[in-house]
Amino acid sequence: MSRRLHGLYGLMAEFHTPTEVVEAAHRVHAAGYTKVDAYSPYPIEELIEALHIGHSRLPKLVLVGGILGALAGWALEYWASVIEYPMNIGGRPENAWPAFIIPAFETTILFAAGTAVLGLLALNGLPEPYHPVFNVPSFALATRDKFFLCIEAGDPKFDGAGTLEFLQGLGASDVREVEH
Amino acid sequence: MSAEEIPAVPVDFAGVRRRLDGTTGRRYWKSLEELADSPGFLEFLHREFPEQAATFEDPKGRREFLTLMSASLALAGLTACTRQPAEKILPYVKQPEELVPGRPLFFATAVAHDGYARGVLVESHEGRPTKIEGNPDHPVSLGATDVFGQAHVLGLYDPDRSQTVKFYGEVRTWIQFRTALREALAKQKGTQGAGLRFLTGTVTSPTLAAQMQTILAEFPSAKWHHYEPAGRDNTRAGAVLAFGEPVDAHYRFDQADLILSLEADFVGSGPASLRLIREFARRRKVDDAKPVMNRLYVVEGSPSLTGAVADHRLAIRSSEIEGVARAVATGLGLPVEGGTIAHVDWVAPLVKDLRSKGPRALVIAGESQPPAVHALAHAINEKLGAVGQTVSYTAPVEAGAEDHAASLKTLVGEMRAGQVDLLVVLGVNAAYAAPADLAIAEALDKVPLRIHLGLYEDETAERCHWHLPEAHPLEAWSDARAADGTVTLLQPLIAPLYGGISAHEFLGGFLGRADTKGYDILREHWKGQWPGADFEKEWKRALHDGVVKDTALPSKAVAVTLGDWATTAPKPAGSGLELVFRPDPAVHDGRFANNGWLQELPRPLTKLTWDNAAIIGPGTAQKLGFSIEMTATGHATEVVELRYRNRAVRAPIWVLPGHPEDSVTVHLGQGRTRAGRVGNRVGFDAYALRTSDAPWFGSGAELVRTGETTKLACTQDHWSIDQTAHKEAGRRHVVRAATLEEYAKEPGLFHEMGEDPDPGLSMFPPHKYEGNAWGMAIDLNSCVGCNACVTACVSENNIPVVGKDQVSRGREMHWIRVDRYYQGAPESPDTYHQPVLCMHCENAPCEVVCPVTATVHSEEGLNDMIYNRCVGTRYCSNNCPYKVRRFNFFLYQDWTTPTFKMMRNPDVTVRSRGVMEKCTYCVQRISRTRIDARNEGRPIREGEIQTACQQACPAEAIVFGDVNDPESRVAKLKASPRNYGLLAELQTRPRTTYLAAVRNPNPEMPHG
Amino acid sequence: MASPQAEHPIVGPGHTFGTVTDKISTIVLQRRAPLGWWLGFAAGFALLQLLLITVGFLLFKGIGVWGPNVPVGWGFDIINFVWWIGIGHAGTLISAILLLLRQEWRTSINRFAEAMTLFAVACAAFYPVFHTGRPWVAFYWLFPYPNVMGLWPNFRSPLIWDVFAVSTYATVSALFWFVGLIPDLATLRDRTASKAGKVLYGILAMGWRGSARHWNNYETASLLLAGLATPLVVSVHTVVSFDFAVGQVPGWHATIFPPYFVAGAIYAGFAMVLTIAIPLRKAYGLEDFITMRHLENMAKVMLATGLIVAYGYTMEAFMAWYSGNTYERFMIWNRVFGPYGWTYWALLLCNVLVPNTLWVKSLRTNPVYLFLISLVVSAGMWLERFVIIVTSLYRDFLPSSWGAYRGTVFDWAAFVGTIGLFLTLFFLFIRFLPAISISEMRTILPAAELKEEKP
Amino acid sequence: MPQIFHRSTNTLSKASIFGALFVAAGGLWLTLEINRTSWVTRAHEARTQAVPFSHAHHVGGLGVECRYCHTSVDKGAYAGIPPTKTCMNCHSQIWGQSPTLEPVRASLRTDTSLEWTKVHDLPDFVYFNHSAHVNKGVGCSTCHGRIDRMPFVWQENSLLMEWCLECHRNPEKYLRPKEEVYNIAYEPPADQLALGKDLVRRYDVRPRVTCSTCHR
Repeated sequence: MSRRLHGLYGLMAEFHTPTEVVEAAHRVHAAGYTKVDAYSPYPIEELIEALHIGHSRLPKLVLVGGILGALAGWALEYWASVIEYPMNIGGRPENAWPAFIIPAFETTILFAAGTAVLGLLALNGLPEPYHPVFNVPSFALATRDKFFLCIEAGDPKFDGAGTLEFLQGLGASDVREVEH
Repeated sequence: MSAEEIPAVPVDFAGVRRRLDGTTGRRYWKSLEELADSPGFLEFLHREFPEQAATFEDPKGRREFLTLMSASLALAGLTACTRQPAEKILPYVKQPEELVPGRPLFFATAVAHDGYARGVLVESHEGRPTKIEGNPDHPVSLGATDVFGQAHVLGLYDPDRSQTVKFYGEVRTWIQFRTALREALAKQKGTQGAGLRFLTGTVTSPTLAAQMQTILAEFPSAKWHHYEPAGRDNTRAGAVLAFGEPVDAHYRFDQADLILSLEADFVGSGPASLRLIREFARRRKVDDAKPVMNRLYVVEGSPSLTGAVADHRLAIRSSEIEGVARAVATGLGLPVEGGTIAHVDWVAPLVKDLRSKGPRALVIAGESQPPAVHALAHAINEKLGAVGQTVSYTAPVEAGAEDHAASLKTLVGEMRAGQVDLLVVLGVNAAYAAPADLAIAEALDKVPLRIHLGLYEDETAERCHWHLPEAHPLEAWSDARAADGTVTLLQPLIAPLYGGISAHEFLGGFLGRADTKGYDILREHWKGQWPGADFEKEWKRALHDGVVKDTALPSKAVAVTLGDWATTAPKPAGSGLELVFRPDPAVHDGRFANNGWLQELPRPLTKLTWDNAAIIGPGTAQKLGFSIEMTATGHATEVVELRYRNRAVRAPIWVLPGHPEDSVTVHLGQGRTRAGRVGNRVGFDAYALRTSDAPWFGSGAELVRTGETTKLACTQDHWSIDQTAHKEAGRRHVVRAATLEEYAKEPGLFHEMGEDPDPGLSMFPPHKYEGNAWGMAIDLNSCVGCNACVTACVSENNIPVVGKDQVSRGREMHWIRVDRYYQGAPESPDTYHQPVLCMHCENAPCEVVCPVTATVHSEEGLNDMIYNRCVGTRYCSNNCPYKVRRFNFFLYQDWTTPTFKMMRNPDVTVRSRGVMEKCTYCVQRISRTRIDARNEGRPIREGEIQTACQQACPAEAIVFGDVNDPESRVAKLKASPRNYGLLAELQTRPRTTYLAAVRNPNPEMPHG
Repeated sequence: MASPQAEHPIVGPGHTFGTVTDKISTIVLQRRAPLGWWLGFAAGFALLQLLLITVGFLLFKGIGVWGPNVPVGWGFDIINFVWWIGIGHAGTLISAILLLLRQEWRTSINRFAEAMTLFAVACAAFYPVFHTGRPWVAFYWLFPYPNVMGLWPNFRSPLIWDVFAVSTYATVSALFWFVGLIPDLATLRDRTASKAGKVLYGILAMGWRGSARHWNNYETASLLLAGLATPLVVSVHTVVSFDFAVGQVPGWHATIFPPYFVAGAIYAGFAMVLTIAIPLRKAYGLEDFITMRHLENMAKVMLATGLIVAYGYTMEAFMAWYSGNTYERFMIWNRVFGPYGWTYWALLLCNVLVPNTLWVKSLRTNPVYLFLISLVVSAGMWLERFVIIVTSLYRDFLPSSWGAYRGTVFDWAAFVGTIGLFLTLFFLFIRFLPAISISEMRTILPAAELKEEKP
Repeated sequence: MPQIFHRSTNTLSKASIFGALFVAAGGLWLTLEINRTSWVTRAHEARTQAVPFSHAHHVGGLGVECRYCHTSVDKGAYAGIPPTKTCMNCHSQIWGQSPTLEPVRASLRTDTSLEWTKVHDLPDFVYFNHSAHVNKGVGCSTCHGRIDRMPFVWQENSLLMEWCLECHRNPEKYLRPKEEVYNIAYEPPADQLALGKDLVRRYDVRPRVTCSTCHR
């Protein structure tokens, strides 16, 4: 075992097939581990379920963003053409609401989409260029064809050797310590 | 200032300054500063030297400068945070009493056209004349102007005007000229002036006439010759024929129920046209209360505006008109021979109508018809008892009246015979405009000393030893008579910009009084005219009123004596195509060729700009296989070689509905070679075909195909090219018209012609307009299509000239246009004129689509256009059903020529590149009046605001006012059953509406 | 969808996570680009220079160097704008709508289709700015920003709607595209040999590590963005159609415009996707990923949308006749038989006649033929906009002001120039970013199927 | 796989994204404010003149009334710059030989205009009319400030469109009795609003904010 600079982040198990990692995830969860995360080159719903991650909070955020957008757009139009500088344009009323619908609609989409992306980053804690898991040399393959499962040292049930065995018992092709 | 002070190169700063403290005493500040400081100004000076003129004639150099300028403007626009450069203010040293900076002053004077005066009021901003209006107190103008009157403003500031004394094209000083003249005159003294000849155009100036008499007294053997290219020889000869003496006939259209015009185009030409149009139009303002109006018959050999407003128009070759005239005379029981039977179905009912109207009828003959026809007209009028009713006679207004053609012929003969030693040409461009058969050019070369005084260094100046710059009518003191003899004193609005002198000052040199100013010469003359009277009082009043009171000539009794001309039939017209000459409707006899406003003016009927053409009828075109195709870069047509009496010119073909067959019309005045940068090489020179014996028409012309095609700039597509447009115009009831009968029977018939939806038919409640609500009504029955409104608008609103290429691409900038529509067969259509300007729609389609609110409504219902906010998406123009919006595709305004800066109306923004513009209902005039009224705490009076187009209109066809005031004229007109909104079915609710046209045909007459 | 898959699989046989990853990423990571790329890029770049020259001249001289006049205030400028915007739509459609419809076959084409959208929008956006008389103020006055004049845009104007719609569309497409790229950027980060590459792709990947938690939010985000992009893309071309439909020019003022414009947009877009996909798969040997099934499906979409467009033409003519409105009737008559009638016939040929040959399967599955047809349709859609804009404007209400129109050499230069801009951007894209979404490709590999789990 | 980035980049990158939003907003606000600065509007920037004419001295010191020189302020669009003659009315008697006044005498002698630098310089597309304002109770000092305290005149206000609109929209805030219009030292009363409303009614003040009021 190599010298630890910042202490142990956790233990990382490597798998070859999606089936194995999903299976492993079930077992880890069954074993009561909570601070667990799995890494895969593409989204695997079963894996997410297996880890009991639960539904994303993003939709609610986006809904709020959308509503804000609609209000902002409409408010701008109404304020500019009715309150700030009302004008007689082609004999139309100052509050030409049918015309105002369109820009308001666009701002709705804009704000909602903006919230979706920023929300995604926020919820995932991205950008996060530095992360302990990158210390695992083979982790580069997590974005190619390998699957990883990591139990963090912070997990209450975590004990170095025991967990190591446990992981090896899950049919991982390899298990390594992840440095902080 | 005396002549010595005038520097050889006159437009230097000091010179301008000094001159500006001259007689008029008014000086403008800002522009003067720019005039002096602008770097463009010096190069402008240099360019003005003829040797560099060539380089400048290629507009490239200037264009580049402009575009550079606009590019820098672009950068200026790029960032909002740009600081304005510091500007200077130059106050007066001694401010004139009457002047309030920013408030224009109006001065009464006159501009002469073919020698005859038209009274005008000139608007002056801090000493810069910027606009010409008619003088309401003037008997011929009556407050109206024509296109030429308006265009004199541009003429005044024309940078191409002659600026220096020249000898063999070399710059000389006035002193040098004086010396030369003194020597020449000394020689002449010995021979009583046997070799001295003067050549002028038509002269009505009492002072000038008096000066000439004195000179001729000094030099008894000297001779004074006249030549007016579009003069009145036939009219004069006709009078002599009929009465034995040259009298002028004066018509009273207001008294006439019936007018028969034998090719007399009183709308388009003639010294009294403004007055005649006014009187004619007044008799056509029908309303359902009293549906009565006059009736106009026209027989003509070439389509004219008069023919276009006629109730009956007979289009036959000019040579056949005499036959008709004789037939009418015979029909009325005059012992006249040679009447034609060809058009009996037309003549018979006409004669009947003439008889029934008797003294309230009137026959007028056109200058283009031979003397006999004029004599016949006089005879018929006498027979009808019209004399004293609808026509009266006076001694000729023209000074030294004689036959110009003959006069010029004699002169040329003498020149050729070497009998002329000293030829003095005053203004006339004889070298260009003389009949071709006189070959005046080489005759001139035989004269040892030739002196030319003129506004331009033109073709004649080129052939004279000495050329002297003449002062513009707005720069000099003079006087002139109007058609009825009324004298107007011409006062200068500004000291000569280019150091010219007036004819009076010039002639002074022949009496050893070279230093006497025009002002003194004029006063001297009139001191003599008003013996006893308090001269200063008379003088002031004359200047103030713009007319010298009771100077109209007294009418005199004359009797027609029927001579051989009546009893001998005319010799039949020769075979082949008939060639008809007419002065160009815009550049006239060529003197306005360098006037961009006029060159770009769509000619009435043809709607051609920047060109003249060989105009033929549809039938002839079909027979010869000519066709015209509209392209995105102009109207493509064939160039033919027009051969006539062993002479030939190359001319583009144009097809005009209603043009008689087997006849070709060409317009004089184009094809100039020394007109200036604008007028050179525009069109072809029709004088090259004109002969002294047949000034207006002659037979034996042929059109020889060349297979070559060219493109003309026409502003309105032509239905003889495009039948579709014709059909659609009818289907869409763009112009609504009916006969008097129909109208009397069913006044509401015009409303059936197109739907007029109820304002309530809108998703939104209609907008309420409190206070003044400006609107306009245009009477299609009065409009004669003379284009005066167009030039007036150009002058008032600083509208740029864009040139032939841009017009060809559909980018002309006129805010008001006169649309021309035809009804009926191409051979003999009814013609209607429809002035179209911004309709100021209450539901303006343009406003809704503008992304930046650059066009919105004012509380008075004006459709405001804010240039400085416009980004130029052109969506408004696309969405405007009337297509009245104009776009600055390039930097059209000439920003480099200093004099043009002086010319512009300071109350109207000068538009830059990339912005939309359009008619504003002359909002600057509205604002000025509103502010005055509000300052005085009173409402704006009815008629207090006149738009430029309305003010210029001789026919009073345009009425502007407050539609919220039921008593206003405009509101009353809009209540008329003739009132309709153009494309009203689109629910645009236009503020500008039209009064449908009513024609008054003779029920017994075959159509046409 | 077992049967069509058997016939034309959406991914070639024998591929594993590794092969897919390597195959696609090497296109980007290979040291030197193939000669073909250089040629294509050079061509595009040359045309781009033409665009820059034209713009320079335009700014120097004025908009008059282009063909517009009164009455034809818009010409090539707006034609090209609508044309490009339309092309853009297919990208969003493929990535958003087909995602919602769970059309797996889209995975291999959506990446570059989205890129196409972005670049097309960039080309389109060029015109509204530079067709104005004063671009130097237009480019910011059109936006609602606080200013010392106390003035605001006119929200009633369709052009302002355009500003909102197009800028929103550009932004959202870019975000959507970028989100899709994140996992692949991570792949590139981890696979590239160069240090610079690692840093560059590293920054862009923002530390993506494929965590299940992240995938969870990521999948939701994609769905949400797709859900938002779908109404957006429909709204954008609807708004573009309003530029005309809201005007009262005969030939513009029609309620059929929105649906018929949207269909037309998709039509043109898929044509462009084919124009790009067919050479691309050949050049980089991607036949295994962009299979005949993709081509055929796209052909089918074109056929369908083409028919909708044809219906649009019919309705225009029918309503003109049925309305009894003299202006409308003349407008159609004039389109068909007027001076510019040939454009209308050419349009029918390109957009209605030729595409109907796609009913024939053998043609539908012939890449060369599809490529040619895609070009024909692009031309046809350009003509459609010419017909709508020019042949409506040049003869409107008052016969006195009828005119004519012709594009100038600078109009053509600008058009070709924007094509150059498009090509330049596109070649840069396939050089530096994966043209096919690797992470999504992995999901459709047989290996991604989970084996039976033990209870 | 070695780490590419240092730990600190995590915070840095997060900050940068949200920072970007604030920078954008700040930039917009800045551009707006720059246009209001006197650097752009040239407000409060005394212009040097060919003749060191001091309003402070003539108006403040000697109490010369505005219209003595600016004769057309109540008649026309322009207030009017006095002709040299006006200066000489007094200065032929007093300070007749003062060297500072040489340019003025020269002007009269050589009959050439004095050259003043424009202080209140509106764009060419803006049409302002003095008479319309002074005749409706808008005082000189309302726009021009305390001229009587300016040795060299400067532009007191921004002359931005928003500035014009402010008064055109709420005239009652600024109007004064007509007889006070030329009172350069006028101080608005405490109950300005009440007074203003009353004046608006009495003088029938109807300020317009539609475009053609100033742009044509």
